[in-house]
Amino acid sequence: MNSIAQYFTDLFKGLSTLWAGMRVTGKYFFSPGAIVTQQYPENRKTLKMEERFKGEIIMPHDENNLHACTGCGICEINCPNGSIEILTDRVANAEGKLERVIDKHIYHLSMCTFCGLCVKTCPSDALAFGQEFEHAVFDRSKLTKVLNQPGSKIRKEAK
Amino acid sequence: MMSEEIIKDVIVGEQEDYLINLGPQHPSTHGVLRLEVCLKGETVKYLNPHIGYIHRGIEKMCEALTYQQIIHLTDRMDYLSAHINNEAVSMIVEDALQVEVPERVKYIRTILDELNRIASHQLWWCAFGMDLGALTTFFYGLRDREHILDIFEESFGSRLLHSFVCPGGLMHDVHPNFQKRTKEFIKYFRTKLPEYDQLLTGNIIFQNRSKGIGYMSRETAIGYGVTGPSGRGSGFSCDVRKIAPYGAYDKVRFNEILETEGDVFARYKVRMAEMHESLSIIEQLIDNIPEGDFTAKMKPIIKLPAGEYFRRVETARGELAVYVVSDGNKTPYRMKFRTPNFSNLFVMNEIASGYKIADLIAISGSLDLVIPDIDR
Amino acid sequence: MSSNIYDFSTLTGSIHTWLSGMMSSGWVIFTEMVLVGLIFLLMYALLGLFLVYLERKVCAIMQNRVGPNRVGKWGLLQTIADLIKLLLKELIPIRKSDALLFNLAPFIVIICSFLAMAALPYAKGLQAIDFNIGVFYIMAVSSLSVVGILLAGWASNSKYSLIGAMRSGAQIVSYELSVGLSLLAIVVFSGTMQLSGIIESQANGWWIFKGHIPAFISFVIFLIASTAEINRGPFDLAEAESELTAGFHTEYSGIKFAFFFLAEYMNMFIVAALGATIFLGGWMPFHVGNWEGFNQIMDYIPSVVWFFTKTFFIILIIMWFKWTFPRLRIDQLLTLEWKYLLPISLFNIVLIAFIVLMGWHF
Amino acid sequence: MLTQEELTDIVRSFVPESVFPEGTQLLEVVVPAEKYFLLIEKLKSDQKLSFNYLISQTAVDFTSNMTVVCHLESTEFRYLMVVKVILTDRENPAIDSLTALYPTAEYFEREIFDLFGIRFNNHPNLKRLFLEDDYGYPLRKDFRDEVNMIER
Amino acid sequence: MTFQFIQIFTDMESESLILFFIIALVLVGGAIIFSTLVAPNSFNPAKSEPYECGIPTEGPAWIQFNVGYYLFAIIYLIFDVETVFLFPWAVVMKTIGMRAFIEIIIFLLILGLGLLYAWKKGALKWV
Repeated sequence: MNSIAQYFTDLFKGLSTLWAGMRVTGKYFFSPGAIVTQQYPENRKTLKMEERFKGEIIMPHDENNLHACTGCGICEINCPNGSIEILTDRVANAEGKLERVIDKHIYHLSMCTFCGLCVKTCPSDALAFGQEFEHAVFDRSKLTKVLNQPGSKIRKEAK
Repeated sequence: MMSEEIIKDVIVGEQEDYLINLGPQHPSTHGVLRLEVCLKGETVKYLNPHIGYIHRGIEKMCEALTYQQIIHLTDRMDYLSAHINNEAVSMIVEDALQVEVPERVKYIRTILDELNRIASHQLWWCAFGMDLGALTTFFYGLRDREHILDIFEESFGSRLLHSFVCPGGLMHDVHPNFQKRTKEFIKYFRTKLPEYDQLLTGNIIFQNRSKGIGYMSRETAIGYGVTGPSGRGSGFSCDVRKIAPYGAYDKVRFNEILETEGDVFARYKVRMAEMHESLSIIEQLIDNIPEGDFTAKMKPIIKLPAGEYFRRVETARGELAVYVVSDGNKTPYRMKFRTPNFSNLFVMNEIASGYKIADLIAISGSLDLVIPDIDR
Repeated sequence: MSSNIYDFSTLTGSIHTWLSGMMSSGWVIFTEMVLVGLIFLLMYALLGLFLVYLERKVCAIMQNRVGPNRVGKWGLLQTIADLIKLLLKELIPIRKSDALLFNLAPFIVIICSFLAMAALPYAKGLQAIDFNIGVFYIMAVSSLSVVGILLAGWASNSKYSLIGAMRSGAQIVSYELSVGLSLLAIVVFSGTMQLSGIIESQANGWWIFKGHIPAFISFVIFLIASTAEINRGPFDLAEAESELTAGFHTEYSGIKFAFFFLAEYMNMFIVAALGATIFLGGWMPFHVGNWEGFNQIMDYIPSVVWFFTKTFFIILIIMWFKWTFPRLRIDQLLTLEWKYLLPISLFNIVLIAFIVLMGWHF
Repeated sequence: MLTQEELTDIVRSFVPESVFPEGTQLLEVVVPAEKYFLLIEKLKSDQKLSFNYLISQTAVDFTSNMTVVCHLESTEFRYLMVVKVILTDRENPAIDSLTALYPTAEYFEREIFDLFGIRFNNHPNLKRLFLEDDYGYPLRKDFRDEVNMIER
Repeated sequence: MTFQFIQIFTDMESESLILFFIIALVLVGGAIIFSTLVAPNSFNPAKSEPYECGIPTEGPAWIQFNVGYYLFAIIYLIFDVETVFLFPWAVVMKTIGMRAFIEIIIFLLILGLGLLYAWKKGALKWV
């Protein structure tokens, strides 16, 4: 007799737990306001990435096309994956002395793991993280970027 | 309902073995793991894990990188507790150089550890539900995990692999909103956790699928080195946060969750309780973050004194031990990661043979394996 | 029957007389056959596509997602796009598979669901074949689809498929009993197996209300058992995604896979329609005893709307099951059937027979 | 709780040849290869110690020798100990397997065999774990892979 | 009262099933033929391997499979035949009344005892 009572209590307890689960999904079924999906390509206009978002590495240039990179190569040394290559030139400055300037600051996005060591270690704060995250391209070679803009020069800080 | 004793008949007969491969391309192996399973009918006779599909040789790579650079590799071992892995390497460097990190750093690291642990357990919960066929859990788990990832993104700029910890402290300070958003998250998640219980924990089908399945005794757990929630489900007290407190764990009160049943449901219960426990740890710390520097003074080039160093931390899956042999250079001479999943995986044959193939999926789900952590 | 405004038999009758006036009787039969064939073909395809779409939307909303929303307004054309994609996919022959059985399996599952569709009453006067053993017939043909599944699993020469097929064999075979016994309950009440007769007997109230608690128990058992019989979650062991990748249809590709997929959804429609017909009155409007006014208003809603509303209500419940529960294990599945559903439904039959004997039902 | 000195005394009573290096982070003991299994068996079975948890087992290639390093913990008393064995034969290093004592050692040892080429006697299933059979032993310092390795 | 869609089928309903049989054949056959015509077709030995998670299969799939299903099939057979007997009874239950009720009680009692026997014997346990 006891086992029969057990049989039915088990049955009803089981059914009630099932109903508890169905209540949760049922609740969400009738509250479409709980939908959390973001409509990605449509919300491009309003989509604002976080200020610190690590999308890619950029070299900020000011309105006079000046950047802060001295070409010291510390970022190149610090990068664990070898995704930064710096080609430097020696150019005579106003006083006639040869000075090192960057020719190309090459950044291989395909190799970058966004560890942030280059940005952190840069002594002249020439590098920063950009918010751009749509990096998909059809050709892998397009992921190799030159960070300094053509014709840009190093910013001479007033010392 | 349907409670029935487990039929554990491992009959090694003359019959032909029915060998079947689960993985590397299988929906339930959570990565490229291959389980070679021998079946008798639906019952697992034995299984044989094959790994190495994503072996990247992280230990070898470490030998060529400086300690700051190693951090970003540890992210990629157990990617679900990336922050905790980072902390292990940072602490071993701090130990070796005898650098005292600021209190603020300790607090923030501990909070992030626990947030990371919750995020990892959430992902485990939803994937575990999906392994058992409850597909909706996956989306509820991910929905709530998103809140943590948003906090991470705001502070570190990345959501999953945030090499945020560096030897001596943090890469930069947390975002000013960090405290506010974390508190919001705690409040939000406290309302969602009962839903998890209604949907899955209490469910009679789920309980029948998990109770009494994949029994692992305490001796088995210790012998195989099964740590973390999986080991604690068998009564193996192995919480490094308790044994050897690091960070701010000595300043908070929390319980080490221990269950003694040793089955899938016990491991499930440990993880669910750990989420509650982590919330309470964060709650104790979040309002008391001291002001101060976010990093200790470190030299730009870190050279560890020659010698051997050993450090353990508790990741979301168990004990991560880092063993470094330094010869005084800026790169380690030998770096060994004792990763939790490596040991957790190989207990599978012991605890899964004799159960059904459907139970095998439940068992592998309950061990919460992350395959890159095994392969390294 | 107070109103005949939506009786489809007048429409079909007038078509018949119109056609008879134009051509000889042989041609009339031929034309009508072609017409019926086209209509059913179209309905089958459209219903299947709509059900797939519905499933996606329902599960999406339950999971706090939007679901398909790219192809067409609200993603309405998504399933059509999928169909086109599946049509254009390569049909991969599997090495060492039993080619004849492998190709035969999709035919069998589709034929079974088609034959079952033939006997469903969609609206007043809209039923292709009205068997006097309608309930029995639908049960028989719908359970034949297990043959297709077994063939598919066996012929694929894949281990996952074989396990899936074996599982579904045990499962469908077991749950057939419960489906049969739960339908039997209403047959006892109405005293006929003809679907039109059963609907007629519900003119003054549906059996789920008229039959007291035993009819409700039957309904619940029917829901559970038929969910199991059509291989849907939480009873989807035959395809158990996380264990057997895709179970019996692992090796099928392109349009052949699409037919298994379609048949699964159409079987869901068939059991839901059968449940609606037997327990919820089919196309019969909602009538309450002798509230004449209320019944009159209800009669103004077309019978076809009633039928599809009830059917989709049951379909929603079946979907709700799937998107809430974890999957059962094979031994638990059989325990549920043999130790719970079967004894309860056997007892239920006795109870119903007693109620009928005493004339306690309305 | 036993102190460091008492622990060393106990270990010395098990294996008199054992050497205790100075200035290490954890208690370390270096034993000859032939006494290695014996020592660990005693460490595990001794009631006062019961080192029943093998945290990690690994190897280091010191170019002149190969060292096998075991980190042991006693889950009861929370002692930590490092047991080291120095294998001077780099061509054909071999050592006893701990699989009989700790099941987890089976896989640690397979990993060591895979990456260092150290053979373990009495191992039930000594096959490569991650890599292919004809691959070299990558964690040895003299390992060279012309194709995939970039020297910096 | 008949609700036949096609009036002509009123007195030959089972024959009209052939129509539905043919529709189904046309649907599946037509779609498959269409698909073979338009779909790409390329040969690749790896493609036609049976799926086993990307690993070559070991041993045949067609072996004697240990079936716990077997016992269930036998029990099912017994019960299904009994259920078929129940259907004619169900139709006439209302008209015959008491006698049918008593008879079915005896019938179901035997059936129930059979189930109980199988249960106690452990035939309902998965092996």
